[in-house]
Amino acid sequence: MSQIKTSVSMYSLQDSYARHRLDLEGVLQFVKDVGAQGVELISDQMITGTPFPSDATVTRWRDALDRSGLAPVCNDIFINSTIYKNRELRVAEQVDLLKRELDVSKRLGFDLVRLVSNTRADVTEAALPYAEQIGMAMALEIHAGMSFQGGLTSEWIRMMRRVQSENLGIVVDFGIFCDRHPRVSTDYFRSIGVTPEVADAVERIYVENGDTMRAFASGDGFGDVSFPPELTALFRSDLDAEFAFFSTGYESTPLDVLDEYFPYIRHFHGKFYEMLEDGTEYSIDYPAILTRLNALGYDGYISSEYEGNRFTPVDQPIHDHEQVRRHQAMLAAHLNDGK
Amino acid sequence: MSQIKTSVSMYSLQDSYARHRLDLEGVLQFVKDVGAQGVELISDQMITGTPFPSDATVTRWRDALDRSGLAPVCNDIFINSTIYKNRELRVAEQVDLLKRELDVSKRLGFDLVRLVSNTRADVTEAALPYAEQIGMAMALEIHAGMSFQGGLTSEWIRMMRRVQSENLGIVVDFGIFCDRHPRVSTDYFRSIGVTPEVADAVERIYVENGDTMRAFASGDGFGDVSFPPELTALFRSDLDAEFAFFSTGYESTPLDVLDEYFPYIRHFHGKFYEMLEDGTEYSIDYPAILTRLNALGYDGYISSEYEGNRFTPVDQPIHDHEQVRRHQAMLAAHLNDGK
Amino acid sequence: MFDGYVFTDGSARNVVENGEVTGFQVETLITYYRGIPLSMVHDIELVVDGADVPRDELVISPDGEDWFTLAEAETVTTYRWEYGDPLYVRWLHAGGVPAGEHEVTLRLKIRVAYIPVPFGGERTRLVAV
Amino acid sequence: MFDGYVFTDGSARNVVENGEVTGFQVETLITYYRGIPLSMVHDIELVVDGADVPRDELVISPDGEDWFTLAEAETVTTYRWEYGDPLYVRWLHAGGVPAGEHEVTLRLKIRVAYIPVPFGGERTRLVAV
Ligand SMILES: [Mn+2]
Ligand SMILES: [Mn+2]
Repeated sequence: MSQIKTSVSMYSLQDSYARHRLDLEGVLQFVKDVGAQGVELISDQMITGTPFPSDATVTRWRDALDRSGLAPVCNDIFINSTIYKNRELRVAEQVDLLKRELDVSKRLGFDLVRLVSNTRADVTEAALPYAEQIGMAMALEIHAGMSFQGGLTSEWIRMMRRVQSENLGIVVDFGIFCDRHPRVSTDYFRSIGVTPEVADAVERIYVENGDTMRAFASGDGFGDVSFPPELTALFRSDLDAEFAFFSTGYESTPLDVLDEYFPYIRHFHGKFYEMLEDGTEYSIDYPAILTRLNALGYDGYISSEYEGNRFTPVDQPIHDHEQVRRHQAMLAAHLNDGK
Repeated sequence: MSQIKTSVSMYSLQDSYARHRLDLEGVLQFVKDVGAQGVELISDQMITGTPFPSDATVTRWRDALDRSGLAPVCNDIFINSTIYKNRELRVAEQVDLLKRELDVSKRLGFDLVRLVSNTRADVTEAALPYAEQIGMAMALEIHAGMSFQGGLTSEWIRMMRRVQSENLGIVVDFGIFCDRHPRVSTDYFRSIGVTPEVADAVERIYVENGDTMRAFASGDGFGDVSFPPELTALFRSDLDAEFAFFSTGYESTPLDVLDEYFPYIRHFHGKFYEMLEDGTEYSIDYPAILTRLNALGYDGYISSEYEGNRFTPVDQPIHDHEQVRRHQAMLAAHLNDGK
Repeated sequence: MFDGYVFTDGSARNVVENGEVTGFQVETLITYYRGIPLSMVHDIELVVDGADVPRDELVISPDGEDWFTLAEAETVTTYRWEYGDPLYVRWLHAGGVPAGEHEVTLRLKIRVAYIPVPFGGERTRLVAV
Repeated sequence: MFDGYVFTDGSARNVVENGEVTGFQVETLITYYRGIPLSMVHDIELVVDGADVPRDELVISPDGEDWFTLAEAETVTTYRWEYGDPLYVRWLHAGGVPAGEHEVTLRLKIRVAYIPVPFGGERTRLVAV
């Protein structure tokens, strides 16, 4: 019988790592201790010298991974298309960078990479023969604000459907299932001076429309945004517009997309912003999602991906450990919902 | 008993290659046909995609090399320290580029590289452990205009003497033994408009001083040049100064340097500008050099390195084949001089 | 959202080289969640006691050894600013800043993959030198 | 000394794309004896019938497929101009040059390893378009 497994994205522990509360080994030990079976890495974040880490660095990672007993589920990679100020990299250059990322991911023990949203379809397709040759799968992240309706995402998905390769797929980030706008984001923006009426209006528009992405934005993560006049009338500063735009980075997508895309789904980001004391997530209905996934027979991983860290007011402690612990406990409690 | 061997630098056939009179295989066949035992390559010149040629490109080269039966004597490499317009590469960056050049040279079948003049001592020393590890020797070219007295060359030689590695040495270019200023250079510059009195004066100063490098220049290949007033009085254009400076790219160095540096010499560039019909080189006394090398017991290679091609007037045919043929015949005729 | 990583507490100091004060320096962590090539540092501004430091008097270093002007850094793809490591931002200014308390603002902008608009953070601290 | 490699005979032509004349193009071999990254093309000047083509209307390509302005080319280290292969130099100019004979000058400067002074060559041809 199918069984969903849990992992933790090391992204969740970014603040602990940056501020030296945990080193690489400590992060892995923590992930193990909270009960996960697997781990997700961002090689650019915690593997020094990526994409050309020294052999010693790779050995250190693999030894720590072996000791933890965690399965290497996915490595999250980026193509630095903006590496030069004076121009964007051309397709051939991006393909070379992607191949390097596949190489380092392989060296680090992974066979799946998460391509960041807006990765180009043509770049991915050009690197596919190499990925197939070395045995790597590439899965585009379906991220709120840039999900299925986004121009680059939908182009990528058309490519994926046309090519039909075992080495292509998607990683769905649960941020596309935000029934409520994350209040930690609103609170953070209030703390740095967003006009209170703007904060209230954005929260209200989110409720009225399901989300603000559909109300304001293009679905590409940037570009043209059109705010309704009743909102712009309240703007008092650039920060107000920034907050309104930022709210389009969450979506309330019907769970039916899971059925539609199930054959292509390689992995999930269990995005969370705020785990409450009662063991629920403020914005995302995990039991509903898990029930649907069990109905579909999903037997892969869901990674805890904590994004509340960035909404903690400056100089306040970030409770990443407690938040991840609660999130893994919630996943464990509902892992067999609907079975 | 020691036996000097001959090779041809593919540099000599650059015009035939650029204008498609010979392809890669044709160049190797030509080198074989003129009687050389070895070949010297400039990978940047005839190996497409250097320093990352495709496996197919490497295989094509190695197959052609095998078929020719020629020994791969030396690969001439460059560090693109000026790759960016806005800055010169730092030491660590140059070291990385040098390692890449060592890697590609190894793939192409060489165990000796020629470092272009002005390659930094610190860059070379930092790459030395890697060269030792993969079994590559690095030899700095001692080139006229930048030879022993040059600041960067003498710094490199001090490093070489201090470090004492089997993987470090020098390649001496016979352009440092120019008893006469190459008249093909003078004729070329006359053809493009150098003031005839300047041409005559430079030739005369070369004779009077042994060479003009010692009379005018710093020995670094560029930088401060000070022309005597009797010369500058004749200048009518920038071209006159350019020609006078260009004449400092030949040196008349006593052959005694061969004795002094013999333990460090890995290879020679048999530079030539003009092979005469009588089988001698216009500027360089090959029999005297070969006699000295046999006295020293040299048993390595001398590569024919034809530089007259660049002094052929625009749109006139370049007789690289005939010149190389004559040069190899001269080497063969005098190979055992003094034995 | 990454302002908390800008301008590391206690990092401001005058730089002494061979007995001479040659500049003033601060450190910062990256306003992002991963390491990037130095060329993706889009811009840096330093304000000391209300006065903008001229851009061409700023140099940055990911290791405290090799330093680059912001113009040079545009092509520095080979040095990495690692996540969790400081970037050193130095104002080349003979004599540094006078002893005493100063209000110093550091602003940082970086470019990220596929997003055409650079983003970053800023922070002002009162520092005693 | 490398002038003979500048401006390949017979290479000058108007560029037709989708039935429209979109520019004027010439080809050249490298004024050097080895291949270099495109970023080491230091400068290119094109003069048509005595008038300098504005620098920002010139694009270059080592393969005839991917084109770069001279400003962009400053960071193009990943495309190589191979020794013996043409560089395509295109003037983006709707309509190209009128039919007939034109005097065209191409000037090229490249940077080489360890030599701070760029060098190159130039050549003028009368071309019939
Ligand atoms: Mn995610
Ligand atoms: Mn030579």
